[in-house]
Amino acid sequence: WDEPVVMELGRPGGRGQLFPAPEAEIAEAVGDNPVPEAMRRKDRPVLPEITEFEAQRHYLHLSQMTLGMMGVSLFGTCTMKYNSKTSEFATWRPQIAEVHPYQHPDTLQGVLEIMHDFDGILQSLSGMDQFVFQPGGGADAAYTMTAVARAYWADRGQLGQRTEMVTSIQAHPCNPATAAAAGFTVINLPLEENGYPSLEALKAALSERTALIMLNNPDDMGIYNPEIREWVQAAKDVGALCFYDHANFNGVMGKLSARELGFDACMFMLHKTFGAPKAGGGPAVGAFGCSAELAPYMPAPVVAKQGDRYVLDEDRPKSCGKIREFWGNVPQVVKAYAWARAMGAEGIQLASDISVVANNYMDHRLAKLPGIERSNPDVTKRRMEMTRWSLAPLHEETGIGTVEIANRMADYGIDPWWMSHEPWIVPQPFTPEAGELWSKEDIDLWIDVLAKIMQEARENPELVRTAPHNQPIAQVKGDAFENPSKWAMTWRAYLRKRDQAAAQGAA
Amino acid sequence: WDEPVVMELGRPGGRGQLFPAPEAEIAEAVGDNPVPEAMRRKDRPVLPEITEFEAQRHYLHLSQMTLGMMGVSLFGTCTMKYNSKTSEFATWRPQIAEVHPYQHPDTLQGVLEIMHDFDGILQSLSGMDQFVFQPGGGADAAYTMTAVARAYWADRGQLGQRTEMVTSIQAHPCNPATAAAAGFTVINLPLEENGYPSLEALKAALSERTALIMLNNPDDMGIYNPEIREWVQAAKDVGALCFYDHANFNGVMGKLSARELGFDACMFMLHKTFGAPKAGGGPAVGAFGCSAELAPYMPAPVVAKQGDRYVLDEDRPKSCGKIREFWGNVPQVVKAYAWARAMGAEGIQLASDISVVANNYMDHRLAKLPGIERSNPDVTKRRMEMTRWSLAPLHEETGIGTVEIANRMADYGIDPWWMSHEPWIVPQPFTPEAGELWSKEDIDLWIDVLAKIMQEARENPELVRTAPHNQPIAQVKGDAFENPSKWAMTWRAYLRKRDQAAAQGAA
Amino acid sequence: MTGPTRAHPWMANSAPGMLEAMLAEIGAANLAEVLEQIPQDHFRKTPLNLPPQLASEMELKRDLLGKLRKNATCEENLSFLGAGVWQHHVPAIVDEIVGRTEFATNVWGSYQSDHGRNQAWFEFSSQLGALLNLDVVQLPVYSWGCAIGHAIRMAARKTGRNKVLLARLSDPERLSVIRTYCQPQEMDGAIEIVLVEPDAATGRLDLADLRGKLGPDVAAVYFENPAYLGTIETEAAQIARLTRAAGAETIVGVDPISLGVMTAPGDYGADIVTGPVQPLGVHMNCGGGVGGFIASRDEPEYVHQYNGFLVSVAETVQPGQLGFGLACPHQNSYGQREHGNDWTGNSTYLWAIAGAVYMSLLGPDGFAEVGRLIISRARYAAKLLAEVPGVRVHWPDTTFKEFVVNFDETGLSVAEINDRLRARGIFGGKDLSGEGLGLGQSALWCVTEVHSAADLRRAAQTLSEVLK
Amino acid sequence: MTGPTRAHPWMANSAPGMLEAMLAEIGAANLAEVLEQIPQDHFRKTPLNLPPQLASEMELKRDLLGKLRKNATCEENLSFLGAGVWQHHVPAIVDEIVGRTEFATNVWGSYQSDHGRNQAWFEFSSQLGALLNLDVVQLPVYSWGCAIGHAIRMAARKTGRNKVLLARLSDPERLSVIRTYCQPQEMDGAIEIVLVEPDAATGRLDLADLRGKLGPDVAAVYFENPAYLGTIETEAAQIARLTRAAGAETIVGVDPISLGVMTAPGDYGADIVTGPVQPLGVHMNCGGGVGGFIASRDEPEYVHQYNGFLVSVAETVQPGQLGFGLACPHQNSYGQREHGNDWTGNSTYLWAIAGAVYMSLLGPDGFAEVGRLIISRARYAAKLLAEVPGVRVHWPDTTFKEFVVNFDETGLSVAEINDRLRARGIFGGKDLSGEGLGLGQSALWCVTEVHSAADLRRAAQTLSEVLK
Repeated sequence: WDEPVVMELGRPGGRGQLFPAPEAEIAEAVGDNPVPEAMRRKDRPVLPEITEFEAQRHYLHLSQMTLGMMGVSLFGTCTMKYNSKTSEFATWRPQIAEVHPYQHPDTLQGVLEIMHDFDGILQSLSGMDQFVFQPGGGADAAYTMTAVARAYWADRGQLGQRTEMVTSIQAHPCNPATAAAAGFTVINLPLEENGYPSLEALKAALSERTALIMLNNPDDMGIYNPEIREWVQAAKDVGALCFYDHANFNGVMGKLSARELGFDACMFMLHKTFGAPKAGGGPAVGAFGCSAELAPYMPAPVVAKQGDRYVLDEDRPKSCGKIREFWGNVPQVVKAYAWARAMGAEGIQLASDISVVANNYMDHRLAKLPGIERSNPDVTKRRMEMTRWSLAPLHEETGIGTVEIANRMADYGIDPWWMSHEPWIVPQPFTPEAGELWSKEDIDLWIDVLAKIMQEARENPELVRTAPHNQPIAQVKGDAFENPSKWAMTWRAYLRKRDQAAAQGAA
Repeated sequence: WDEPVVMELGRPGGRGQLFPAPEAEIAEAVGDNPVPEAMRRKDRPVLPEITEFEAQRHYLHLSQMTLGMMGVSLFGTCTMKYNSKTSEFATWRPQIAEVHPYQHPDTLQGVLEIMHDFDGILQSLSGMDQFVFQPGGGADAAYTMTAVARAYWADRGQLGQRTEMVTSIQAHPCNPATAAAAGFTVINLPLEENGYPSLEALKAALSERTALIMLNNPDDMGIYNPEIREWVQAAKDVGALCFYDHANFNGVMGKLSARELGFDACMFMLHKTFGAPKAGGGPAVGAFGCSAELAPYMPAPVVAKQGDRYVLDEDRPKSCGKIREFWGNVPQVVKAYAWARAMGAEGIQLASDISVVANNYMDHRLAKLPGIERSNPDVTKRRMEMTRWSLAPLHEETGIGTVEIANRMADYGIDPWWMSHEPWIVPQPFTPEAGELWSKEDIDLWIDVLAKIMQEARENPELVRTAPHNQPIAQVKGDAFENPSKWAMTWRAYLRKRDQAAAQGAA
Repeated sequence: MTGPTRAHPWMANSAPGMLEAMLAEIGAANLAEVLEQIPQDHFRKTPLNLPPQLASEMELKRDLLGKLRKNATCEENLSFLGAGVWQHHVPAIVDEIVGRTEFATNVWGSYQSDHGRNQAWFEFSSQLGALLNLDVVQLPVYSWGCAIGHAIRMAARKTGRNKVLLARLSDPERLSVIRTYCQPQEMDGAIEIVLVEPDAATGRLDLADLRGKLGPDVAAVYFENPAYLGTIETEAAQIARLTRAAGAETIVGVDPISLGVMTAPGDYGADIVTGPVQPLGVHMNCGGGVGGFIASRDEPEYVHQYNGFLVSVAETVQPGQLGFGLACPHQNSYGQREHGNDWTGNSTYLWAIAGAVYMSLLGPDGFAEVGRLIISRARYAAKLLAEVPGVRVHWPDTTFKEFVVNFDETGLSVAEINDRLRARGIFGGKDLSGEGLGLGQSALWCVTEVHSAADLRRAAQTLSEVLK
Repeated sequence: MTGPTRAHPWMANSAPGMLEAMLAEIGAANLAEVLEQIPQDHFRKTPLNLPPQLASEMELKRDLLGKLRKNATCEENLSFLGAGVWQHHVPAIVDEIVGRTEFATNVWGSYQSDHGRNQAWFEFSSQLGALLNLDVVQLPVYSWGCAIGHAIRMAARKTGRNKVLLARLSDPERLSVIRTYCQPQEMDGAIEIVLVEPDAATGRLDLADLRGKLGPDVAAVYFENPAYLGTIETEAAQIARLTRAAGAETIVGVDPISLGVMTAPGDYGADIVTGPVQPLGVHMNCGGGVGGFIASRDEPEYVHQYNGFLVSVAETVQPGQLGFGLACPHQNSYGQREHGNDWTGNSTYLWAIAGAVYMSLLGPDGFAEVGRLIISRARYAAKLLAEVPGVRVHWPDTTFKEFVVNFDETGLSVAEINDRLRARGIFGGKDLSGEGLGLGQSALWCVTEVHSAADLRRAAQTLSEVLK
């Protein structure tokens, strides 16, 4: 489809949606236009004027111009899962969709039961004592941790003193960023050759100023920090709180317990690990769980059971306050609950086994491709559920790097891969993750395509450099994105700048 | 997508759907396999073994490889309409989807009310006294007419005598075909130069053997038979029943009343005129309506209102019997009801106006294209809501005809057009119909594409002959379709014949 | 004429001025000029009398949902209704796919532009063929009854004979449809229907009676397996042998959801096979989920008798690529009008896509599991109900998912009992007492995979309560 | 380790033998070898204690629907709840599009492979910009409260000041979120929150109090229009002038569904605008439908303060073709970790698509109609309720869709009254009595386009009945 921007469609007076005029009795009672004169809109907003069908056709075209989940996506660090339509359809029912969070709890027993039961499931998986689903994503759950830490230290009168958060340079950016936004000073630990920071560096960073540490494990390289117990102990020794960012839960779910390892709190990404669709960037849920000691500081409300009845416990005087309005993206919680029920304990453990074995199968095949190399080559042990690779040798040989190859993969129906979070410690990185969803055939296809493109890079680098060639559009030029006279976040800005440029060109 | 046949996907033991084992109490009570030994299946059916995701991905690919309603389709004789998702979603509710037709009427008051109200709407539009929705499509409604005619004549003791059905050679094939299947002898009247059979020919064909006549008006040429009242009168004069095939209702809806014109019965295609989706060939509904005199012979049950209550009237001793199980494709009836309510009387009339004017606008522009000519060129009056055209001049000039151009249109995102029902009275026919859905811009685009392809036919006929070029597959070769050693209606037949051919090739 | 003051969302050219612009372009002063073909006295005199327009989607939705809310569903209630429409589990993916606008649309294109749909149709036939062990499957017709009607007419055309034998214990709903297709006898080409008596002990066909009626004028024997009253026809192979010996065609009706555990009809001598499509992933839809398939062996004398659409795989002009199209398109009524085989038209092809997705999800193991689950639960239900005082179950040991429950000894009618059950959230089985089958106050109960053991215990418990 | 005996439908490699095959290929004898990185004493000791597996979709669906059925809905009941989540009409096309698996999926691709989604996002910003009369709109953040929090922090970064003025009559839910973003004061970079008193007669901001608090340390003034209690801020332009004069930023919160009839905030001097996304075609979803937008003028000093994703149109290497991508991607936390603007992550971008479809369906006339309908119905409701003996409505003449209903004279608490209404199928307004706003036994009622005149009469009638 060569699809115009919606603002270009339509005709004067075209309508996609009508509303009735107020009933006669209403018009009579309140007049024709009750908006105060001072605040009445005079201009007509410049919106498209199209039929219902034209809106449908336009957005169906756009949907078909989105590769989403139609090919093979081994998008590392995000654990591509099957997004069950069973639970999707359940949450489209009016029993969720047309429910207001301020309804009386008597009218919400179904959804409260599900949230309560799912809380129990996460408690078992993590060893924590209470979960809350208010955070709107993984980053928001990290932010929740920082808010809880503030409330915890404030309650102890040490908020002015506990000002530092310690993490690894390789932790997800949301951990240092949310801590900084919450007002903490961030200390990033560098990596050693074994792929993780040294215990000595940690101990040097910890002090009576440390409010909390925020860690993930395994990391995005697929490396597991075997000293994690000692890390937690070291933090506890200075009184700091320990937060486990369970973004990479897939490789260890059912195998580890955050609480048994000593952590005070953790978070799960329900839109990732628990099979709720991420929808290209949310609505998502970062489920935040913590020990009974920290629970009083959580955002309110939490779901509780009183006898046979489920209630929302709002009376939490030590709470850090709200992270976000209401109780979270409830439909996503229902989908995560459904995922956990469909998988069961045995399925969750099996999924973890499959994820790790499948990644090692990938490693095994990828290792045979000349031109790529594994990150942290000194770590020779088998990796966890994903591995970071580098295209540095191919890039040196051909000038073709990870961006070009990702673009070219789409031409084969393979979704572009994940490269790496910032900073790019590994040059020309890519990070595949097979998870439990994809078949061995899918994985083999993915590797075959990569091998083919690497061959293209050697034989016809221009073909790869100018990719994609059979996607809806050609390669996007990036120069506008940092240029205030060219960037345009709305159609009105685009038209204005285009006209300005034309006028300047004419002048 | 280069999508394999589903039978080629999967792996041994792959599962897309699990069912629980019978509960222990059940196994204990009835044993492990209650199927009688003589009837137990021994082989394992050769079905795909794939995951739920793989089934989803496969069929999503197939959906994306179907142009359906994504472009511009002016498919004549079928009146492409907007298929409202509002009513679609309403019928996916369990209040329709999970309802059994044998439920007690007390539990069906909602759907019965809708059917009753919609019956009233059709009564007003046609002047008939009762409608029934059992027929599964327009052809089935025609068949219903023949069954009703049989019951009517049987009730009068004349069934052995009233053996003939008279229609026009230009009527939809379903009319003669269903009459023949019902055991009537079909008399087809030829067309005169004015585009319809002569009244004299009709009168010559009518006799005391005539059970019924079956007519549409306007026809697919866009020609309205101005003698229709006289036709009906002539049929009545010999006692025959008159059936109005309202397939082409769009041009006259709100303007004509079948009953006022004298017809005894008519049918509406709800999947066409009334905005229910046809879904590439049903489920559809041919709503059959008739006068009070014929109503006792209709298939049972009909929906009736008794006081405040809606009931199914099954006690109809003169009924022709069932045309089909149950009461029809109920969700489609609900969608048609929704269409009629959303349009209202004023909207229905306006839609008809727009349909006729838009077709005349098309005619106006098409007439300027050299290489095509209007059917029945002697009929110079403005056509109704569609017009049949002929590509004969272009075909003579370039060898490119209607099939080739239809194939090529798909390359421009235009759905292949409708050519003509059999027999092709007009050479190289095509029959566009604009209806009320499509915008003037859509119509202009359609004509522009046609003009462009006609130019291609002159400049590069091979390009058109070998089209399509950007559809999911290349032109299908038709030789297998009449060849028993090559046709294959199942994958097992395909494999068998392929192996046989290979064996023969080797021998 | 003046155009509307407010455009309608479903009509692009209802925007102000569009109609006038087109009229101007074609040189017509007004609409009347454009309608010049219609004589003045043809225009309707009675004004339209329709309920008020609900052009606002919000109002339309409210009207629809408000009305539909008056229905009670088999989802909230515990239903044991079957007999032609059955409550089976519908996988969500089936709903997703058949709901895709690309499929649920009006448009009908070419073999190339509709390739995906054609492939899905071919996959329906291919997978159903694998369940049936038959090579030819047509796209579904309107219903099972219609499929039987066409199949009998196929047999009559093929054999040149005009009599068909059916079971007396047939579904009156399907039988009425079959009569419509075959009779009345006065008509040209009518087919006589002769009923074969049941074996009283088993409910199955009485083979002696069948033998006696199988003469040289018989075009076909039609029987169902499982039959209307749920009974499994264990003598199917013998019936087919007898039929073939008489030069007639064996037509079988099967429930496709049984074919993971029951012998494929292609393996016991069926020539033509029919059955309902609804169990394969289609909601009951208040009866609007029905469709009927027809299948046969791959021999030209069968293939040339089909009335509808046969989707065949075919090569394309690109070597190695497979496409799909219609085989023998000229033998149907589109091609030959009154000389075609019966007739065809829009049918229930969306349900072929549903069936394709459904069968691909289940696979061989899924069909084995669901078949075993259904028959086990149904037998268990029969057992529990038979234990309720006053309740008897006919032929309890040879049924699949349906079975006959007799209440004669309770002194109550089926209607009364079902009223009482309904008040407790249970829809009892279909009332058979008015069907002239000689079964007294009996009901046809249907149990499927959706009924848990707890549901069945609840049903039996409730039944004993309402019978007290 | 042995593999499973039955494959799970969501794990392709759970098919029998697949795990073993991969282990063999990589030369590992068992799973333990593959997990060699994890020290033995790290493995969990507590066994998992989860409810039983429901691997069968049929059982899973039954569990979900059985639980959800215990909820009562605003569709069957007549609800007047609002306050951050409102019951508006959601067009079916919006549901269709956001439900498309291509959009409702995990996958995140490139600008080219996700072109359709990027365009839809750009169209969200473009259309919202047209409603706001502003040139820059960011993809939505988690909620309106979060949007306000980020907007205040933008203003603080831009001005280098650390105080913000807010209305005392603020939504406690949003205010709590804002406090989380700005405070506590002990933290580095904290922003002090100062509340501005209301004008008692109108519920609007007291401009005198505002003037008094607007000092050189104020980064921003934030006010809503309409505000928490439904009041329309007619002095918006004056507030913006005062704020600008003090060198501070004017941040406004608007309800986008009001913008067909209410002045665009870009036209009365707003520098940064926030608002909820939920009214634009998102179901209430038990509160899970929220999202918050942030918009501003197109000046680099604003653009460079955004925390999230700014989708910009861009050229592609093919002349004349437009694509889309992220502007200023390096200023957020993905690019700069703790040095980025606040943080970003997964948010509520699916609702941007919902909003794009919604706005394209309504167009200018639809927004005008729906705005007029809402305010008319809400005013009528206020009038009817005020006529009920003992009931009073605060500031009845200056509200949009919400208004404060006071029950002090009835002698009953809001909770008691709402209990009685609920027993009759009506969800009364949100109880304000515990919010410390000095409004006594008051409730915040919300009336939108979904409430017909008959609904409103029913509500007033029922209220007078339950107060008797």
